[in-house]
Amino acid sequence: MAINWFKYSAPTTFYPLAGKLIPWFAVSSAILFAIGLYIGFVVAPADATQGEFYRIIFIHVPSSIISMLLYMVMAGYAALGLIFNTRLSSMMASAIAPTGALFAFISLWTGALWGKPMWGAWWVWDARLTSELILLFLYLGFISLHASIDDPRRADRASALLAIVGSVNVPIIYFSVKWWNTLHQGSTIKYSGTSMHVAMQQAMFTMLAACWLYAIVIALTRVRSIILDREKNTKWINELDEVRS
Amino acid sequence: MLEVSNLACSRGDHRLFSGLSFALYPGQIMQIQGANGSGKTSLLRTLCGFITPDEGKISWCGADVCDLDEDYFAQMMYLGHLNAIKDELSALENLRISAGLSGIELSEKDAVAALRRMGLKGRERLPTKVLSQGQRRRVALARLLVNDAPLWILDEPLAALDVGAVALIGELIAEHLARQGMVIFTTHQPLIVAGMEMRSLSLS
Amino acid sequence: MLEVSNLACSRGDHRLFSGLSFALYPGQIMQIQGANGSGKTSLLRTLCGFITPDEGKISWCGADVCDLDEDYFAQMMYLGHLNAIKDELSALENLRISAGLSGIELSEKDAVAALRRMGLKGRERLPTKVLSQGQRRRVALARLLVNDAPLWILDEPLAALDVGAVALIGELIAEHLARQGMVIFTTHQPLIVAGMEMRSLSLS
Amino acid sequence: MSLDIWMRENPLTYVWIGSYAVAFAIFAVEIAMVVHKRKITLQQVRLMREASEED
Amino acid sequence: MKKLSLLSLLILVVRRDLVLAMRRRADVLTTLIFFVMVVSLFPLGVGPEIDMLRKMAPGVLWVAALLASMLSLGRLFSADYLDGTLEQMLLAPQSLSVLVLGKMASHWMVSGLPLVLLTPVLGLQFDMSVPAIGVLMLTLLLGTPVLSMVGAIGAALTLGLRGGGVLLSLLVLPLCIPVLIFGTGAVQAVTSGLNVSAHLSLMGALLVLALVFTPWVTAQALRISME
Amino acid sequence: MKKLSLLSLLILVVRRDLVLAMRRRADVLTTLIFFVMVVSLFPLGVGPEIDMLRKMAPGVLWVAALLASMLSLGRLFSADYLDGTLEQMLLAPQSLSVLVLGKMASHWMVSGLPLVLLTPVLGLQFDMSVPAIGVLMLTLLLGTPVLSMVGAIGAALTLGLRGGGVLLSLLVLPLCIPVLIFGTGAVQAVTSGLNVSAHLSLMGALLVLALVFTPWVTAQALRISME
Ligand code: HEM
Ligand SMILES: Nc1ncnc2c1ncn2[C@@H]1O[C@H](COP(=O)(O)OP(=O)(O)OP(=O)(O)O)[C@@H](O)[C@H]1O
Ligand SMILES: Nc1ncnc2c1ncn2[C@@H]1O[C@H](COP(=O)(O)OP(=O)(O)OP(=O)(O)O)[C@@H](O)[C@H]1O
Ligand SMILES: [Mg+2]
Ligand SMILES: [Mg+2]
Repeated sequence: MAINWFKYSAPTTFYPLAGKLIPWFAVSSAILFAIGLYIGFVVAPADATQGEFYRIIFIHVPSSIISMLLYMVMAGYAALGLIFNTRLSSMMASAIAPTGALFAFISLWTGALWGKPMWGAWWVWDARLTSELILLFLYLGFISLHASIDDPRRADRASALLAIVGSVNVPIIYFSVKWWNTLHQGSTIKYSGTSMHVAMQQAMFTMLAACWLYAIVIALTRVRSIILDREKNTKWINELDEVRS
Repeated sequence: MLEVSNLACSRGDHRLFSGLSFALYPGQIMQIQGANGSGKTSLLRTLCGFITPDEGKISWCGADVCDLDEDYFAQMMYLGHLNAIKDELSALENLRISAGLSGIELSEKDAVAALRRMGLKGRERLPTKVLSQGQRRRVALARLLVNDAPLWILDEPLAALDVGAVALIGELIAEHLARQGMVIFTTHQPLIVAGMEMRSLSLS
Repeated sequence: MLEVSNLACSRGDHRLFSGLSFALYPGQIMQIQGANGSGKTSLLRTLCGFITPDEGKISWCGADVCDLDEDYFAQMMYLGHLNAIKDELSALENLRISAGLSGIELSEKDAVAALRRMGLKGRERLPTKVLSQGQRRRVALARLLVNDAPLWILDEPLAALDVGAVALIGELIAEHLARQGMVIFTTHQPLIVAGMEMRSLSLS
Repeated sequence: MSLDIWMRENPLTYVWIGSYAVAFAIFAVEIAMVVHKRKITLQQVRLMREASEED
Repeated sequence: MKKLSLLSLLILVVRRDLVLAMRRRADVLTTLIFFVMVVSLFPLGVGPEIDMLRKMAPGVLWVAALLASMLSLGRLFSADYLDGTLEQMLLAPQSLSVLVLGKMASHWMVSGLPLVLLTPVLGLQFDMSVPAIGVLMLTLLLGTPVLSMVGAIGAALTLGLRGGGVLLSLLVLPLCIPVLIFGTGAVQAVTSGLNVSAHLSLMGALLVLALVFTPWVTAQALRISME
Repeated sequence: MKKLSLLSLLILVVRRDLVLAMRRRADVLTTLIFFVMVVSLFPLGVGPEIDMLRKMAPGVLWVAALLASMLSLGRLFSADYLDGTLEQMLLAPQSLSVLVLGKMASHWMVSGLPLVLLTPVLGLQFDMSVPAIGVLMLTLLLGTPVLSMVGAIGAALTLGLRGGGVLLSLLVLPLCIPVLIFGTGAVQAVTSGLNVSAHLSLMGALLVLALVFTPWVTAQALRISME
C-alpha cells in the first residue's frame, strides 16, 4: 500500500491516472447536479417562513462548506509539499486555490442574494459573513503570492508556509469575528432553526456531493496543466501522445 | 573534512551540474573554475545550505550538513559577491557587528588591529559609504582575520582588489591552510598561495 | 556630424574627464577605451543627453543638441547596458513595440526578417523570459536592423554574445558605415570591422 | 424599491437568475479557463519540443 | 518603414501597457484586492452599526481608492526603469509627454477603472442608497484619473529611491486632498438632497487641469530622475 | 574571542537596528507622517460631525496604524537582503529565530512605539475622552508588536518580489484582523462603560502566541526566500 501511495505521488504516474479519472468524476458531478436541482426545485416544498427564497440554500450551503473544506485540503497538501518535498502535493495545492476562492465567492454572492429578501440588506457585518470574506482574502493572498514568485520551487514553499499560517489563524479569526459582532448588538440574525424536510436534506447533500466532485474535476484538470508546464523539459512529457501529435 | 558526493543542482529549468563528487581534507585548497553562468556561485551557495541540491549529499566530518545545521555554520565562513556591510556604519562597527552575528564577541582593539592589517589604517571610523569599492571589499575580508572557522568558502574574493591586497589574501589563505584550515573559492584572476598545491574543479 | 568640444563630466564628487574634444564625420567609427569606472558609460550617456555635462558643448550638424532635442533623438539610436526588452512579451512584440516608440511602424514581416537575420529563427514568438542571455541581447540588437538613424551609440554591444554574433555585429556596423552612418561604441572585447579605420579615445 | 417588489412577485426567478445562473456561469467560466489553460500549455510544450528538435 | 502619428503612438503605448498588465495579472489584482480589503477593514474597526457605516462610506471608499492608487503608482515607471525601456522612451523622437500620457491612461484603466467598477458592490456592503452610489461612482470616475496623473509626477520623482513607497505617498497625498474633498462632498450633497453639479464641475475642471499640465511635468521629472 | 550568549546576541541585533534607524532618520519619520496623514484624511472625507468622528476614532486610528506598519514592514528585511547581510545572518551559528526576534523588536520600537506615543494628540483631534485614549494606547501598545511580528512573516515571504508592498499588505492584513477587532473592541467597551479586561487579556494572549511562534516561522520563511 505504501508503495502504491508513493507511486501515485509521482507526476509520471499521476498524470495519466488523473486523465483517466476526470471523465468519470465529471459525468457523475453533472448527474448529481441534475438530481440535486430536481429535488431542490421540484420535489422539496416551499418553506413555511421563507417561501421560495430558501431554495438558495441548495447552492449556498454546499459552496460555503466546500470553500472552507478546500482551504483545509489546500493547506494540508501545501504542508505535505513543504515537509516531504513532494512536488505533486505543492502542485495540487496551487491547483485547488482558485477553485476554493471561486466557491468562497459563490458563497458570498448567494448569501448576499439571500440576505436581501430575508434581512432587507445585501450585506450585514455578521460574524459568518465576515469570516467568509476573510477566507476569500486568504485564498487571494495565497494565489497572489504564488503568482508573484517566478521560481516555481520557491513559490510552492513560500505559499505553503502562508497557507499553514493562515490555517492556524482561521479559528482565531472566526472566534474574534464572532465575538466582535455579538458585543454590541444582540443577535439580529437567526437562521430558521426548524427541522429540515427530508427532501431538502436530500437536495442539499446531493448538491454538496456534486460540488465536491466538480471541485475534484477542476483541480485534477488544472493540476495536469501544471504538471505539463513544470515538467516540460523532461523526457516523459515529450513522449506523451497529446504532445507528440 | 568536507565531502560532496554525486551532487546535482538546477536553477529554473536549467540543470547546472550533476554527478559532482569531491572531498576536501584539512590543509587543502580548491578552486572552482568555469565560464560566467556555469554555476560556480550556485555550487558555493549549495555548499552553504542556501540551495537544496536536487540530488546528492554534502557531509561535514561524516555527518550530513542538513542534519548538522547550526553546528555546521559554526565551522564555516562564507564570503559572497555582496560585501554584507552597511553604508551607514563605520568599518569598525561593521566588523564588530558581523563578528557578533557569527557568535564572537570582538574587542575594539582586536577589530582595529584586523582592519589595520587589511590596510585600512586611519579609516576605521569613517562611514563605509565614503570608502572606495576596494576598501569596502577589504572591510568584508577583514572578517577572515577575526574568525576561527576551519572552512572558508569564498566567492570571488579578489574582485575589486589591487595587487597589494591580492598578495595579502594569498598570505592569509596560506596561514589558514598551515593551521589545517580548508579553503574553497572561485576567481577569474590568478591567485598564488605560497607552497600549496592548488586543486581545481571545472564546471562546464 | 557629431562634434564634441571641451567636454567635462563628473559623478558625485568625482571628476571623470574634462577638456574632451573630438568630431565624428559620416562614415567614421570610434571606440571609447578605459578601465572599469573610468567613465565610458557616462560619456555615452552624456552624448545621449541623459547627463548634462559640467562644461563643454555637444553639437549635431552645427547645432547644440540641447536645442535640437527631439530632432536629435530622431537621428540617433542608443543601446545601453540594459536590453530594454520586456520578459513578458515575445521577441517579435518587443521589436515591433520598440520600433514604434522610436516612431517607426514596423510590419510583422520585416520584424520577423530582422529577427531571423539575428539568428532567432523559430524563437520569434516565445516570451523572451525563456531565452538565454545571449539571445536576449540579440533581440535588443535587432533594433539596429530596423532603424534608419545615422548615429549609433552602442555601450558594450558585444556583451554576452558568442563568436558568430560578434562577427554579425561587425558586418552590420560595416554596412552602416558604408551607408555614411556614424558609430561610437565601447567594448572590452576586440571588434573587427572590415575595411574601416578604427579611431579610439582613451579615458584614464 | 422596484427590485424589492419584483423580487417578492417572482421569487423563483429571482432565486434562479440571482444564485443558480450566476453560480453555474462561474462554473462555466472556470471550466472554460481550465480547458483553455490546458490547450495553451500543450501548445507551449509542443513549441518547446519543436524548438529543441531543431537544434 | 512608415512614421507614426502622435495619436497612433498614444494608442501603441496604451496597448503595450495593457498587454503587459494582462500578462502580469497578479499585479493588477493585488491593487484591487488591497482596495477591497482596506474598505472591509473599516467596519471591523468601527463596528457593525449600519447607520454610521452608511455615513462613513464615501469617505472610506475615497480614502481607500487614494491609498490603493498611491501604492500601485510605485510600479508605474519602475519596471520600465529597471529593464532600460524608460531610457529608450526618453530618447523617442516624438513627444515624451504623449508617451507619459499613454502610460497614465493605461495605469488608470488598470488600477483606477476597476476600483470604480467595484464601488457598487462595496457601497452595498455599507448599505448606501442607489443614487449615492451613482454619484460616488461618478466622482471616482472623474477623480481617479487625476490621482493617476498627479501620482505619476511623484512616481517619476521617486524613481529608484530607497523607501520610495512611503515617500511617494508623502509627496502625492497632500496634492490629492482637493479631489478627495470634492469627491466626498458630492456624495454628501446628494444624500442631503442638495445639488451636486457644482462639485462635479469642479472635479471636471481639476481633471482638465491635470490632463493639460501633468504629462509635461511628469516628462520633466523623468528627465531629472534619469540623469 | 568570547562566544556570545543568546541574550547578548538579541541585544546586539536590537542595538544595531536602532543605530541604523537613527542614521536613516527619514525612513522612520515617513512612517509616522503617513500615519498622521491617513488619520487626518478621514475627517476630510467623512465630514466634520464631531459625534461621528468620536465614534469612528478608534477604528480609524487602528486602521491607520495597521496600514502604516504594513508599509514600513517592506523595509524590515530588504536592506539586509540587498547588501548581503541577511545571507550572513542565515549562516549565523546561533538561533536564527533569536536574530529575527531582535529585528522584530527594533522594528516595533522604531515604527510601532512612536505611533502609540502620537495617539493622544490624534485622539484629541477626534474629541475622544481621556479614558478612551488611555485604553486605545494600551491596546496599541499590546497590538502593534503583534502587527510587527505577523507582518515580519509576510515581509520574509515577499522578500525581493515585484510589487512587494501591496502584496505584503494583501498577505498580512487578513491575519491581523483579530488584533484590530480586539483593539477597537476594548475602546468601544470602555466608552460604553463595560469591562475591558477580557479584551486586553485576549490581546495579551495573541501577543504571547505571536512571540512564541512568529520568530520561528519567519526564520523558515527567510530560508525559503533566500534559496
Ligand atoms: C453574504 C452572505 C452570507 C455568507 C458569506 C454566508 C456564509 C455562510 C457560511 C460560511 C456557511 C457555512 C456554515 C457552516 O457550515 O457551519 C453558511 C451556512 C448557512 N447559511 Fe449563510 N451566509 C450568508 C448569508 C446567508 C443568508 C442571508 C441566509 C438565510 C437567511 C443564510 C443561511 C444559511 C444557512 C441556513 C446555512 C446552513 C446552516 C448551518 O449549517 O449552520 N446565509 N453561510
Ligand atoms: N534564481 C534563479 N532562477 C533561475 N536561474 C538562475 C537563478 N539563479 C541563477 N540562475 C542561472 O543559473 C546559472 C548559474 O548561475 P551562477 O550564478 O551560479 O553562475 P556563476 O558560474 O557564478 O557565474 P559568474 O562567473 O558570472 O559569477 C546562470 O545561467 C543563471 O542565469
Ligand atoms: N550616479 C552616480 N553617482 C556617483 N557616482 C557615480 C554615479 N554613476 C556612476 N558613478 C561613478 O562614476 C564612475 C564612472 O562610471 P561609468 O559607469 O561611466 O564607468 P565605465 O567606464 O562605463 O565602467 P565599465 O567599464 O564598468 O562600464 C564610476 O567610478 C562610478 O562609481
Ligand atoms: Mg558567480
Ligand atoms: Mg560602462
